[in-house]
Formats: sequence, structure tokens, C-alpha cells
Amino acid sequence: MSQQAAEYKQQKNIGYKIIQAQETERKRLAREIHDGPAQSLADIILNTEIAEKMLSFDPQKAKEEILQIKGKIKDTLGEIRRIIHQLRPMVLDDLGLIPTLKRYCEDFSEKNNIRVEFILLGKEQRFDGEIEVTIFRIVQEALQNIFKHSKASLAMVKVEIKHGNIKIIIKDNGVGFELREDLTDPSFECYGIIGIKERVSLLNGKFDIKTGLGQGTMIIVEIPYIKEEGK
Amino acid sequence: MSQQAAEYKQQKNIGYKIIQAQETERKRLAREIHDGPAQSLADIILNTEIAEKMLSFDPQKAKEEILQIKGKIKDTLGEIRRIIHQLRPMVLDDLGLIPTLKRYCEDFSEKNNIRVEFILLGKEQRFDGEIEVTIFRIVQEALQNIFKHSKASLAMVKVEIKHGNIKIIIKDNGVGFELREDLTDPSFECYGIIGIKERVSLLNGKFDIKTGLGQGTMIIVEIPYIKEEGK
Amino acid sequence: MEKIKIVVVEDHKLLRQGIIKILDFERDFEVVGQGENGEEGCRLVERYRPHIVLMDINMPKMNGIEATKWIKTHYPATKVIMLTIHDGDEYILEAIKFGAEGYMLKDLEGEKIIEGIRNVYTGDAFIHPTLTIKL
Ligand SMILES: Nc1ncnc2c1ncn2[C@@H]1O[C@H](COP(=O)(O)OP(=O)(O)OP(=O)(O)O)[C@@H](O)[C@H]1O
Ligand SMILES: Nc1ncnc2c1ncn2[C@@H]1O[C@H](COP(=O)(O)OP(=O)(O)OP(=O)(O)O)[C@@H](O)[C@H]1O
Ligand SMILES: [K+]
Ligand SMILES: [Mg+2]
Ligand SMILES: [Mg+2]
Ligand SMILES: [Mg+2]
Repeated sequence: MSQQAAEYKQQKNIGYKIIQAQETERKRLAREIHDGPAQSLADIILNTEIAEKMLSFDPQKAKEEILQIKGKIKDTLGEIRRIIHQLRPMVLDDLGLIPTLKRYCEDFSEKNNIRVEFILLGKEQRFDGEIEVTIFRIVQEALQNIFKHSKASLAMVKVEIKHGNIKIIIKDNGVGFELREDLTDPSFECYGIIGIKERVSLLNGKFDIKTGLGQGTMIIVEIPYIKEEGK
Repeated sequence: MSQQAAEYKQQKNIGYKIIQAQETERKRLAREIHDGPAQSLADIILNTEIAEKMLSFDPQKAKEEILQIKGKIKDTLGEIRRIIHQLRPMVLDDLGLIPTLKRYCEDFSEKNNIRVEFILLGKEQRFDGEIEVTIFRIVQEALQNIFKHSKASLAMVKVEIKHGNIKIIIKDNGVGFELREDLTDPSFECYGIIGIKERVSLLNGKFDIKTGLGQGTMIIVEIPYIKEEGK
Repeated sequence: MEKIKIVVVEDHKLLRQGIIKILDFERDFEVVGQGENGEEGCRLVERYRPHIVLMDINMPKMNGIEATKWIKTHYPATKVIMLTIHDGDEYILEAIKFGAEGYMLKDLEGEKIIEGIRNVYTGDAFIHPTLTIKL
């Protein structure tokens, strides 16, 4: 089989993986909304019925019930906010990449007890939407990996903006892993690192990973962008 | 350029399109949840406060307010259910392809005022999850196209299960379109029909489309499945 | 007594009406205008010169961030309170950066919304009590 044929097969498999990942995500999300906010609201409807009944003969109880309803709705709104944020942080579109990454690293540190240092070199600015979302997804996946696999206590996300080039380094002090060639072979079951490579290549960027048992892991990505005059 | 190289390039572009489609979907969904249920809940919180204030000096008004709250929560729950259903009808996993398609066609008819006839030939049964979701997505996209482009008054979704083969025909009596080769060229901007082709080929199936100006449109898909003994 | 003139800019209609209903309970408040996008918000500020604008962030046409920038440039005396669903401090920082005097979440108690408006009117800043800014 020619190399091109092999690549063709690989590309085809990547399409397959992306579609599968998409379906898995949809399913997970549907279930999350169903089990979370939808159930909560069904529950709150019952509270409103109780409040209604109480009203005529025990206004004090009715008041308590209404307060409970208010509290539960606030909680539900909180759940919904989290779901929206997971899906696509709106801050990415509203304020851009840098504030989004900053916030994401902070949230991640807090939630997972792994300190993530965020470093920006260069001037904060807006990039093309596709570049912004790609970089965000890369950092998201790399940090997820750190959480799932690295046992690290410390991580770093560094963004360097210079000469029409964005360089992103994500590094941890965890266990590292043996870098096997098959990581980028689509028959490999995991999609995370393959996905990063794929997305980077779609934007004509460069990807590199440095790791080894006991040596932590470092992912380096470079993506070119077009500088807009006066922006 | 060899044909394989051309195919390689195309596959690469398909990966690109799938990723883009996925990001577009996430963004749309985040916005839909943000603009819909999230705002509604914020609104309901205000209602609970009004109800609370009313309670002491106008119980009748308070009661009306509580009824309003109940109504609004029900509406919000309805919105959320629709979002879940769009994302991934749970009935697909719970009951399987045929009930899901039946329901989807009914809902579609009602909502869009285009009568969709659903026809099943062969024995209702469960298929592999990947086959079920693929066929559902194909019908979903084809009906979306009928709604968006066809001006049809009538459509048909026919599923024929026979000899380890599922044949799906989606047909409308609308305006049709000139079938240009570039429909399957990835430089073409739309992803719907390309996506169907891609998904079908991943399951080793066949895809065909028959259309023409003023002739309506018919999509024919065949997907093989492995018959399980005693099932 | 001078009334506090308020403009409410929010694209979600029910919510906008709900907010106005809450504000109407206050005798010294007067909602002089309501708009459903940033552009309308700017026009309303031009026309009514309100003391306070309650400004949503995500709206069609012109969002609340751009509208606030415009208002702060042209009518700096008008005080803007962001009223939004976003609870991230990156939004608050951004809002403060371009001169908003207040930042509230939409699930804030009605009482607190009212208190916040009074605070901002008398010259203080108001940040939603459960939000803490990490600087
Ligand atoms: N930061 C890391 N530290 C240690 N091991 C890592 C790290 N990142 C990746 N790995 C190893 O590389 C493998 C491949 O990672 P990849 O993200 O591709 O897949 P995954 O995380 O296992 O699954 P998926 O991302 O599809 O949910 C992981 O299973 C893990 O063994
Ligand atoms: N049932 C139909 N009737 C008439 N025209 C159709 C029908 N289905 C598809 N078309 C035409 O074929 C084009 C390509 O369809 P396709 O689904 O690939 O893209 P789209 O619907 O325009 O966009 P997308 O699906 O990516 O949202 C459409 O733009 C439309 O012109
Ligand atoms: K009033
Ligand atoms: Mg991973
Ligand atoms: Mg389409
Ligand atoms: Mg809004």
C-alpha cells in the first residue's frame, strides 16, 4: 500500500473518530441536561403546587415554600450556566481567547487541585474566531489529560504572541508516558492527542510533544495568524 | 495529482468540515440555552420575589403570581425538553430507531406544516447503536433540507428492512435542484449532503440522490447490518 | 424629591418586564425607557439622559459591552450597571475597565437590585455580593 493510500485510510478514520466523538458528546449532554435541570424543574413544579395549596390556610408555610422555589431555581440556573460554559464558553466570543484561558485555568486549578500557572507573553488581542476556538480546545484537552493521566501537582499554560505567530505550551510535572508511534495511529483508541494534531494541521500550525516516563509532559503548538493593521 | 492524493485532500477537508460543524453546533446550542431557558429562569426568580411581596398584603394576587410561576416553569421545561430531543432523542437509545423515526416524522409534520408519511417495510427490530444513530441523523438532515429548501407540501420517509440490509428513502414533492458535481466537493460550503455521504461510507453503505429543477428530491441510502440469531 | 431615572436594556422580553415590575414598586424610581439591544440602549440614553442604565451583555445587533463603551464615551455622567447571566470575573473586570459602575447577576434578589441602583446613584460602585474578583 502506498503511503498516500495509508494516509487516506488514516484521514478516513479521523473523520470516523470525530463523528463518534460528536455523537458521544451529544449523548452525554442530553443526559446531563435531562438528569440535571430537567429533573429539577419537574421537581419545582411540585413545589409551586404545594405553595398554591398552602396559600389560603397557612400563609407562613406558603412563604417558606416560595423561598424554597426561589432557591431551587437559582440552583438550576447555576447548573445551566455550567452546562453552557462547558459547551462553549460565551466569554470566548464576547471577550476573546486570553480572558477565556485565564478563567479556564483558574477554574481548573480550583476544581482539580492542580495548580495551573497561566502566562501571557505579548500583547493581548483578538484573533480569528477559528484560531481562538482551536487554541481553547487544545488547552482544554491538554488540561483534561493532565487531570486524567498525569498525577501532576503543577502545570503551566504559556501563550506567546509574537511576529504573527501564537505559541502555546502546556506543561506538567507529572508521571509522563512512553511516547509510542501509535499515538497518532488512528487505530489507537484515544482521540485527544490525535484531535489536537488534526486541528493544528488544519490551521497550518506545528505540533510537538515531549514526554517520557517520570519526566512530565509538554505539548508545544504554534499557529500562525494574520496581523490586522491598527488592531 | 493522483486520484489518491486528491482523495486524501478531500478527506482532510472533510475532517475540517466535521470539526467546524461541531463547533458551530456547540455555539448554537450554548446560545440557545443561554437565550432560552437561562433567561426564563432569571425571569421566574423575579416572579417569586413578586409573589413573596404580594403574600402579606394581597393573597389573591400572590396566588395569581404563583400560578404564573408554575406556567412559566412548565414552559421552560418544555424548552429544555426540545433541546434535549434535538440533541439526541433518548427514545433512540431506549426504544430504538423505528419508534424514534415515527415520532420525529410526526413532530416534523406538525411543526413545519409539511406532511411526512412514514412507511416501514419489514420487521421492526433493534440494530447496532452506530447504525441507528447514523440513520436517524440522515433522516434528520434530509428533513431539515426539505424544510429549508424544498417548498414541498408532502414528504415520505420509507424504511425497508430485508436480507441484512436497511434501505432508507427520503423523498419530497418540492422544487428540487440542479445536482452539481461540486455538491460533494469539500470546497462547497454546505455540509449536510456531504455529511450524509461520509457517514454512509463509514458504515460501508451506499448513497444516491435523484433530483432536478421542478422534480422534487429523493435520497436513497442502503446500509448493511449483521443479523443476530434469535433476535 | 428627584426620581431616579432608569433605562432597562435587555433582549429577553419577559425578563425585561419582570425587572421593570420590580423597579416600579419603588416610589422614587422611574423607568423612562426600555430597549432590546445595545443600539436602542444608546438611543434611549441620548433621548432621556437617565441616571442609570441596566444593561444586559448578550443581545443581538449591538451587545451590552459595546453599548456601554459608547455610552461612557458620549454620556459619561450616565451610570451603567451590567445585569447579566455571566458569573465570570473576566466579565466584571472588562466591565470595570470600560467604566461600568455596577455588575449584577440576573438571579439577584429584587431587593438587592434596588439597593444596587441606589448605591450607584449616590456614587458608589456595586458588585454582585456573591461574586469575588480575583485581581
Ligand atoms: N499529561 C499527561 N500525562 C501522562 N500521560 C498522558 C498525558 N497526556 C496524555 N497521556 C497519555 O497519552 C494517552 C493518550 O492521550 P489522549 O488524550 O490521546 O487520549 P485519552 O485522554 O486517553 O482519551 P480521550 O482524550 O479520547 O478521552 C493517554 O491515555 C495517556 O496514557
Ligand atoms: N430537499 C431539497 N429540496 C431542494 N433543494 C435541496 C434539497 N436538499 C438540498 N437542497 C439543495 O442542496 C444544497 C446542499 O444541501 P446541504 O444539506 O448539503 O447544505 P445546506 O442545507 O444548504 O446547509 P447545511 O446542511 O450545511 O446547513 C442546498 O443548499 C439546497 O440548495
Ligand atoms: K415607580
Ligand atoms: Mg485525552
Ligand atoms: Mg442541509
Ligand atoms: Mg440577553
